[in-house]
Amino acid sequence: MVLADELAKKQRSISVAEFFEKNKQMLGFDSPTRGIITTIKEAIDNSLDACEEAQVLPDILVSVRRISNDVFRVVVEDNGPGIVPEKMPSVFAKLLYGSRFHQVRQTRGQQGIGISAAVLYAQLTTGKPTIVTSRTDAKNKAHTMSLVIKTETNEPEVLSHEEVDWILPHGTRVQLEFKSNIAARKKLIEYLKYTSIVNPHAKFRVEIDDESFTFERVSSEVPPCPVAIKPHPYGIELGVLKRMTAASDLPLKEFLVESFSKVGEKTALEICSSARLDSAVKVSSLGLESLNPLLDAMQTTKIPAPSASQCLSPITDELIVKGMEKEFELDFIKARTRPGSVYGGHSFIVEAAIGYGGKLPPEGSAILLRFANRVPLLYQQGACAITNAVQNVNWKSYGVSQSGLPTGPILILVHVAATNVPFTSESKDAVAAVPEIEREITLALQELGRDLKMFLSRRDRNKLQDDRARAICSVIPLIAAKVGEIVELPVPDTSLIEGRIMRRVVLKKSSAGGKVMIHIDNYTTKSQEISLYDISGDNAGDATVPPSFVSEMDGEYTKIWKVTLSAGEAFEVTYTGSGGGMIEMQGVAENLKVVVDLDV
Amino acid sequence: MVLADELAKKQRSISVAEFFEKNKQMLGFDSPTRGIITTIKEAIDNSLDACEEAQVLPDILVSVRRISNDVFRVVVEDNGPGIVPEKMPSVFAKLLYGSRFHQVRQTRGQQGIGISAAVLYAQLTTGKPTIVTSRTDAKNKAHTMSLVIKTETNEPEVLSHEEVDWILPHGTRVQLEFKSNIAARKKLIEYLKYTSIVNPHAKFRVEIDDESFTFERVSSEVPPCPVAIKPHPYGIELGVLKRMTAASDLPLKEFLVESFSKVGEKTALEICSSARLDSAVKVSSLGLESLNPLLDAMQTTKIPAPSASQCLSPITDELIVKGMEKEFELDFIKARTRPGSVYGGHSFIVEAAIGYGGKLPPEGSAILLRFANRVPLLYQQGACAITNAVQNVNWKSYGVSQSGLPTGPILILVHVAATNVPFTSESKDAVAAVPEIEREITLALQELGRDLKMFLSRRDRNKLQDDRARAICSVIPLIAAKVGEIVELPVPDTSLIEGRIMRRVVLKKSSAGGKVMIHIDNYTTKSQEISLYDISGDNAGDATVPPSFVSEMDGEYTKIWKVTLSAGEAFEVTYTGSGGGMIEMQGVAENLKVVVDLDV
Amino acid sequence: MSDPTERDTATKKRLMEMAKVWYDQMNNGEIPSITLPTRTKYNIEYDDESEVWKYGDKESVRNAGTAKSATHMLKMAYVIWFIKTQLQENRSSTLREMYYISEGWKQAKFGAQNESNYLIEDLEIITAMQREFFHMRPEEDGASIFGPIRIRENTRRGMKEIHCQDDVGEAGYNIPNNVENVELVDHDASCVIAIETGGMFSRLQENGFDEDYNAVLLHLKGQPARATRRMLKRMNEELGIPVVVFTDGDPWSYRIYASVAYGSIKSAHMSELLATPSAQFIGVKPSDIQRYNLPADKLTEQDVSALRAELTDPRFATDFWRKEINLQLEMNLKSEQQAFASRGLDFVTKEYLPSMLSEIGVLKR
Amino acid sequence: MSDPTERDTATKKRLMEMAKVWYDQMNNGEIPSITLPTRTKYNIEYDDESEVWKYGDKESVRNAGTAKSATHMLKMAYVIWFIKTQLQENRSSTLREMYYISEGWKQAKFGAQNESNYLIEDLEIITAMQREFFHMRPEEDGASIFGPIRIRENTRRGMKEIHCQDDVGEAGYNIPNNVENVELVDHDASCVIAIETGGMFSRLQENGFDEDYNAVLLHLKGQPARATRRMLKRMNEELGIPVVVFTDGDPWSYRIYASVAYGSIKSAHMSELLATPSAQFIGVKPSDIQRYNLPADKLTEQDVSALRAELTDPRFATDFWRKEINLQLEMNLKSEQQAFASRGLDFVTKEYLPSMLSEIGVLKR
Repeated sequence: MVLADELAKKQRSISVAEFFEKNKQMLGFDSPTRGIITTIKEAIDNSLDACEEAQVLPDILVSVRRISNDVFRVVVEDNGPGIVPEKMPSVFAKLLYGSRFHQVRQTRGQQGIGISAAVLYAQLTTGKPTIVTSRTDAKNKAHTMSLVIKTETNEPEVLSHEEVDWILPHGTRVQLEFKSNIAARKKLIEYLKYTSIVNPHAKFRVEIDDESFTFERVSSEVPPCPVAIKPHPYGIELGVLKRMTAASDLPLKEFLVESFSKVGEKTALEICSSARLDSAVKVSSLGLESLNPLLDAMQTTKIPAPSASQCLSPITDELIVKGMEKEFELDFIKARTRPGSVYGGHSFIVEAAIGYGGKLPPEGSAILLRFANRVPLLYQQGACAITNAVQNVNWKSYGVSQSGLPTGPILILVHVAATNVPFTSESKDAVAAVPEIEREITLALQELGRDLKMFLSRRDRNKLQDDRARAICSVIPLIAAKVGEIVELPVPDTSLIEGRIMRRVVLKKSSAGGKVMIHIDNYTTKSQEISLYDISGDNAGDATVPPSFVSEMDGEYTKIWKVTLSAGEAFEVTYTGSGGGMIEMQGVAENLKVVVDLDV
Repeated sequence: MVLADELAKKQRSISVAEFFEKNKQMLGFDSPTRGIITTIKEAIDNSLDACEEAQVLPDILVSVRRISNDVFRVVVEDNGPGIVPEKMPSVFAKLLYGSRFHQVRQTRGQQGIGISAAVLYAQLTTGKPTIVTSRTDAKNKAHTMSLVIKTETNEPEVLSHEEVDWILPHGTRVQLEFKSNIAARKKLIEYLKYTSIVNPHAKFRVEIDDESFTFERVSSEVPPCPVAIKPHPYGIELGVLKRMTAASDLPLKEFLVESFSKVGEKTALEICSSARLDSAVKVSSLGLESLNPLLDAMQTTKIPAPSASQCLSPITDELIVKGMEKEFELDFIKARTRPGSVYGGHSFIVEAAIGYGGKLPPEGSAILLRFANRVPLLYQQGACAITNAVQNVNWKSYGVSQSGLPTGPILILVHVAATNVPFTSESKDAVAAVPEIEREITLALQELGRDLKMFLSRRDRNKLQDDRARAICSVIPLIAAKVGEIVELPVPDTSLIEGRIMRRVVLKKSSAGGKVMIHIDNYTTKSQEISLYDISGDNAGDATVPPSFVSEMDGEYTKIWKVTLSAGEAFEVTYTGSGGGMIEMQGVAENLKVVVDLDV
Repeated sequence: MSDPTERDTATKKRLMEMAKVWYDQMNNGEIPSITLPTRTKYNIEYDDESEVWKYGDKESVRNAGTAKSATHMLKMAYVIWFIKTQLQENRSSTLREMYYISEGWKQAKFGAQNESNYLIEDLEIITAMQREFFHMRPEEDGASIFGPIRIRENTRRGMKEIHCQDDVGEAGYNIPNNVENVELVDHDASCVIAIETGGMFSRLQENGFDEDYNAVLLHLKGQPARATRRMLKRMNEELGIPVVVFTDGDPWSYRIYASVAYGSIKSAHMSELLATPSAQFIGVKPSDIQRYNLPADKLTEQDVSALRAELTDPRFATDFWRKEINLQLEMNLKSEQQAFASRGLDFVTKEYLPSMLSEIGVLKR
Repeated sequence: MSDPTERDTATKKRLMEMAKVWYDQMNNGEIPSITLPTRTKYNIEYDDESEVWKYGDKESVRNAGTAKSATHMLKMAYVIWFIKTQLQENRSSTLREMYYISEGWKQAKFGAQNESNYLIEDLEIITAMQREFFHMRPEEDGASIFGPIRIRENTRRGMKEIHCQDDVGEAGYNIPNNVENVELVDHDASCVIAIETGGMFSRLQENGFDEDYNAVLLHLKGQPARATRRMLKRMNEELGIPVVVFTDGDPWSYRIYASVAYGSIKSAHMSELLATPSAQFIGVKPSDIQRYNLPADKLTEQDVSALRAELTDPRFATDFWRKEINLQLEMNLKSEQQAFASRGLDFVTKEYLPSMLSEIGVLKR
C-alpha cells in the first residue's frame, strides 16, 4: 500500500461544531469575561430582531446571577413572537442555522451561529444543557426544552421537553450556565447603555445578582421591519452569477428582471445589448465565455442603487439625537443619516452623530461609539474601518484638534446598517475596510464637522461680542477717569459711547462713600421689561426707588425691582449700604444684556 | 397562523461554504492582493505537511503568471506522497475536510479549510474550476481533475477526470485562477523568504511571470513527522470529558489510562481516589455530579507534561541559526528551543532567536519574525500574543533600548509549535493571548537576552582593551616628550611602560628629518612570525634592514619585511624618505596587535 | 534741551497733549484710539537725510473696542499719569519698578514685565521722545571705555571730570545709564573701536593698542545697551571720531554691528538718536575665516535661520553683506574674534587691526 | 607674594615640580597619574579654621591608562608648558585665547571651550594657586563699586588712586579682572551692600543710601565673578567692613549669596581666597513675601528642582535656610528685590534696609 492510501484513511469531514469548539476564540469566547458579554449580546440581538419582525415594542429582561464560585446563570427573556416547538432545537442547538442568512435585508444576527455558539460554550464549560422556553400565542401553552449540541454532527439533542404555563402571552426565554467571573460587569453595563442608544424603542430591565435597574425606551414606535429584497447587479461575483444562471430556466431578459432588484425591462435589454447576448437565450445554457461579458455589462450599465428604505432600518437622525441626549449631557448634538449606498451588491446606510461639550471630558481623544445593524461594537476599535474613517477626516479644518482621533470634549457615533455587514471575524467586533463604507462614513462626518464648526464659531462670535460690550462698559469709564486726572479736567461722560456703539441693556452697579448706586440704560430699540435682582447684606431701606419685593435670609437681602424701560430710557436707584453681593437682571435676552459690577 | 409559524418557514441550515463565501475576509481573502498570498500559503502548507508525512525532502515549485489584465494563474507543485484519486475532490473542494483536525500533533494546516477556501475564492472571482494533478507512486499514472465546490451543500463537484502521464513519480500540483493584482509581489517574496528560514530542509523554485529564482535548502534532513498522541488530562473541558465518557464502555481506571497521555495505572488510581470515585465504575454511567469532581481531580493531580518530542516538530536551535544566517548577515546570532509545555491540554514548544548587528538597520524598531507551526505570520502583528510578549520583556536590562519593541539592529524570531495553535481567526494571522504561551516566549527571550548582553559587553570590553593599548602606545610618548621639555631634562623612555602593561606586539612608525623609522616590539610571551607591510612613496633603497620584497605601482612602493621575533625581542628599520602611506602587519592575532602611526 | 528742568516741562506738556486727544474723543462719543507705525522689519526704511533706518509708512490703529485693547489703553493712561507725577516730583525709576508699582493699579496692572517695556516703547514712538526724558532708567549700565578722551558727568553728587585713560582703572570708565548727563570735553583719539568681548578688550589693552594708535577702546558687553549706542553716536557726531565695530564672525555679531550702525528694529523710532551710520564693520568676516584659516565651529540651526533672516533684513541689503552671508551659509562655519589667537597673541594688534583700519581709511600711517 | 616677579617665580617652580612627578613616574615604568579631590557637592566640607567650605577627603585618581585620560594628561602637560612660557615672557591671555592657541597642539588640542576651563581649575586645585598667578585672565570684569572707599590700582599705565564716590561717574568704579593689582587704601564705610540687580543699585544711589548710611554699594551683575568675590573678601578681611548681600528671593539668588559667603562648588579649592564667611543675607526671603505681601511669581519647574537641590547642599544645611526653602516650596512663590517698589519707591531705603541692617547688627543708629 502506498503512503497516500494510508493517509487517505485519516481524511474525514469535520463538523462545524467541532471546529468552533476547538476555536472558540473566533466567536468571541476567548475569555470567561468576554464569554458572558458575547452570550448576552447574541441573545439580545435575537430578541430585538424577533420583536422587529413581529412589530412589538421590545421589553427585555437580562439577569445574571452567580450560583457558585465560578458558575454564572444568565437569563434573557423577551416578549417577541416566540418560536414554534419544532424549530426550537435547531435554532438554539445547531450552528449555521437561521432565517436571516439567505435574506437580503438588515438584521442584527446574520450568521446563524451566535446563540448556538453560546449553548456550545455553556455545555463545554459546565456540561449543563441550555433551557429554552417559548410561547407563540396566548392560545397555546409555552414549551420548555432542555437542549445540547451533539458536537460530532452539529445536530441538536433534546434532553427534555414539556408544555408549561407562562405568564407572557408570547415571547422567548433562554437560560444558560457557564463559567465566568464578575470582571464583566462594567463592560456589560456599557454594552446595554450603548444598545439602548441605538434601540430607543426598546426597554431593558437588568438584574445583576441583587441589583436591578432599567434602561427606559424614549420612542414608542417600533421601527419598520426591513423587507428582504433581491440582490443588486453591482458587485455580484462571477461564481454567484454562474450558480444563479445554472439554476434558472428563464430567458436572459426575464432572468435579469426577476432575479435582481432595480432591473426593469429597459435596463435588462441594455445589459443584453452591452454584453452582445440575445435577450431570449436560456440563461442555463450560458457558458463562462458568455457569463464574463454579461457580468461586465451588469456592472458597467447604469442601474439605480437598491432602495435602502425597504431592506434597511436606519435609526434616523431624530432618534439618534434622543438616544444620545438620554445618556449624555451635551452642548451640541447633531446627527445625519446618509442616503443608501452599495458595496459588492449589498445595500448599506451610514448614520453618524457628533456631540460636543457638556459633561464630556474636556481633554484626550474623542469617545467613539461604533454600531453595526444597531449592535454596539465593543472590542477591537483599532482594527475597525469606522475608526479608520474617523481618523482620516481632517478635523482641524473644523476647528477641532486631532491626534489620530479628534481630541477634546467630543463624542462620535457611527452606525453602519447593511444587508450584510462585512465583519473581520465571526466575533463581529470590527467592520472590515470596505472603501465604499469608509467613504460614506467620511462624508457623514464631514457634513457633521461643518455643523460643528458653525456651532463653534458662533460660540466664539458670541464671546467676542460679549467682550466688546464689557470693554466699552467697564474699561472705558476707567480710561475716562484717568485721562481726566491727567489733563486736570472733569471726567468725560462715556454714556454716549455706550449708547452709540451698542444696542443693549446695560446694568451698572457701583458703591462709594457708603452709597450704592444701580443704573440701567436701555440702549436697545425696543421697550424692555426688566426684573432687577440685587442680593447683598444691605436692606436698601432708604432706596430712592423702593424695591418691588424684599426678602431676608441669614442676613442676606434679596431686593427685586420690576422696571419697564422704553427704548433709550434709563433707570437709577441709590441706597445707603456697603455693596458687594451679586446683581443680575431677568427678562432681557441673554445677547442683549450687559451687567457691569464696578466694584469687582 | 401565528407569526412564529410564518417565521419558522424561513429557517434553514446554512452550508459552511455559503457562510465563508459571504464572509471571505475571515479566511484572509479580504483583498485581491491578500488573496494570492493566502492561496499560495495554504497550498505550500499542505505540500510541506505532506512531504513531512512521507519523509521526503520537499522540492516545491511556485508559479504566478498573469494571463489577462486582472486574472492570475497560480501553480503550486510538490514532490509529496500524492493523494489517492477518490479523496482528491473532498480534499480540494470541501470545506472542513481533512486529516489533521482530529489528530493531536503539530501540523501546518489544521482546520481543513485552507486550500478549499482558495478553490472557492477562485471559482467566485473567475468562475474557473481548480485543476489538480496528483500521483501516488511510480507504478500508477497521475490523475488530473477539474474541481469546483457546490456552495449550497459544501460538496465537491468533479467536472472532468482523466489519467495522464507525469514526469514526477509522486507529488501533487494544484492550479487556480483568480483576480488579483501585482501589488502582492513583495509580500509574496517576503513570505517565501521567511518560510524558507523555518523550513531549512525545503527547496522553493519560484517563477513570477518571466522572472525565476530559488530558495535553496540548507539542511538535508527531513524533520521527523510528528506523531499523533492522546489528549492530556490538563485543560480538558467538561463538555469534552462528558462526550468521551459517554462513548466509552471501559471502567474508570482503564478509561483514564487508555484515553489520555501520561496517565499510568498509578496516576489513574490517584485521580480516582482524589475524585472519591470507584476505579471500577463504568464511565458511561457517570453523571455530571461525578464528572465535575473527576475533572477537578484530573486537573489537580500531578501528571507529567505530554512528551512534546513525539507530537511536535521544533526546528531546533541549530537549524534556525542556519536559516537565519542564510537570509541575513549578522554579527551575533543565537537561538533557543524551550522544553515542551501545555495549555488547555495542548502541547506546545516555543523557539526563539535573536540576531544583532551586521547589515540590520542600526535604528528603529527590531524586525520581528513570527511563526506558528513553521508558517510565517505576515499580518496583524499588533494583535499577536508574540508581539505582546516581546514588548513585555524588559530589554533595557540586556543593554538594548526599547520603545514597545526593542530598538536597534535587532532581529527577533519566535516560533510557536503546537498541536493546536490558538489563532485569533481562521485567517491565521495572529496567535491569541494565551498566558502559558506568552510566558514561554518571555522565558526564551530572556535567556537569549542574557546571551545578547554577554555579547554586547564582551564587544565593549574588547573596545576598552584596544583603547587602553592605543593610549599607552601613542599618547604616553607624547606626554613624555612634553614633560621632558617642561622639566628641561631628556625625554623619558616609555618602552618600559609599554612592555609591562601590555603583552602585545607593538608596531610604531615615525618620520622626522627625512628619515622614516619603523620599530616593532614583541611584548607577548610567545615568539611571533610577522609580515610587515609598508606602502608609501618611499622606495626604502637604503633601509638598514633590506625588505624581503619590494614592488612598485604608480609611484607607490610596497615593502614587505618577514620578521621573526621571540618573546621580548624588538625589530627596527630606518630608511630615507618622507613617510606617509599605510603600514600594517600580518601574522599576529588581531587582539595582540597594536599599530601606531605617529605621523597621523 | 540740555537744561533738565526745561526738558521735563516740555515732556510733561507733550504727554498731556496726548491725553487730551483721548479726552476729546470721548467727549465726542468716540472710542479713544491711537495710531502707531507697524513695528516689524518689513516696515523699516532707509532715511536719506539722517542716513539711518526708521519706521516706514505702515501704521496700525488701536482703539478701545475690545476688552484687550481697551485695557491696553487704560494701562497707557496710567503710565502717562505715572510719568507726569514722576516729572513733577523729580523722581526716576526703572521699568521693573514701574511694573511692581502697577500692582496698585487694579485693572491697569501689568500682566508681565515685557508689557510695560512695550508700552514705554509705544510712548517713545508717539511722543518722539526718549524714555530717558520720562525719567525711566534702563536696568543695565552702558559699556566700559578706555582711551584718550575726557568727559564731564553731571552726577547726583555734582560734576565729575574724568579722563578715560588717566583717571580710571584697567576696567575703564563705565558709561552711566543716562548719557544725556555726560558732556564730551576733549579727546586725542584717531578712532573708537567698539569690541564685542572682554577678552579682546583686554588683549588690545595689554598689547597697548590704545596707546600705539590713540584708539578709544569700548567694550560692548554683547548686544549694546541704549546708553552705549547713544555714547557712540555722540562721540562720532559731536567729536567727529570715526567708529569701527570689532565682533565675532556669526549672525548675532552682525546684528550687534547693525544695531550700532543702523539702529535696531525694536528702537527704529530712536534711530536718529542712537544709530551711527558711519560706523564700519571690522569684525571677523566669513571671508576672513578662509583667508586666515581661523578655527571655526559649525553653524547651529539657530545660526542658519538667523543668517537667513538677515538676508531678508533691509539693513543687510548690500552687496557686501549678501556676499558674506551667502558665503557663510555655504561654508557652514563661524569664528570668534579671539580665534585670531591661533596665529599668536600679537597677530590681532600687529597685523589684523592695522591692515583692516588702513584698508577702510581710518588709519593713515 | 605681592611682588609680581617673586609670585611668577614661585608659580613656575610649583608647575615644574608637578611635571617632575610625572617624569619620574615614567622613568620608573609607571603610568603617570594625578590625584584630585572629587568635585561634587557631596565632597565639600566646612573647615572650622578658615570658616569656609572646601573640598573634603574624597579623591579620584586619574591615570593615563585609557586613551581618554591619557589625552587629558597630555593636554595638561601642554597647558603647564604654555603657562611656563607665558610666565617667562610676562604675557597673559584669556582661557578662550588659550583654547584657540591649542589649535597648534595636535593631539593635545582642546575639543571644546569648557575643556580648557576645567583643566585650569584642576591645575588650581593641584597647585593650590589661583589662575591669576598663571596669568590667565577671566573673560568678565568684576562688579561696579560706588561708595566711600579709596583704592589704588597698579595698571599697565602706572599707579592710579581712585575714590569710589568722588572720582567716578554714576556707574561707579569697575573692579578689574585681576584684583591682586588693587590696593585698598582707606575708607569711611559702615558696610558693603552687594546688590544683585542694576535697578536696585541705582535706586539706592538715587535715594542717597550710600551717603545717608555710609554704605559701599556693589553691583554684583548676576552670579558674581571671581574678581568681585575676591574684592568683597578683601574689603571684609583687610578693612574689616561688614558685607551684606541683597538679592531677589529665588533659588538662583540664594546661590549668589552662597557663592559670596561660602564659596562655590566649582571653586571650592579657592574658598579661602574667595569666600566671605561673615557675609550676611538681607535679600528677599520667602517669609518676606508673606510679611510684606510682595508681588510674586509662581515657581517654575527649574526653580523647584533648584530649591530641592539646595536642601541637600551642605552649604544650606542651617535651620534658617531649611525653614525658608521649605516655606518657599510650600508657598510656590518667588519675588524680585524690586518688588518692594509695589510699596513705594522709598520703602526699600526708608524701611526695609534700615530695619534689616539694624536687625542683623550692622547698623547701630
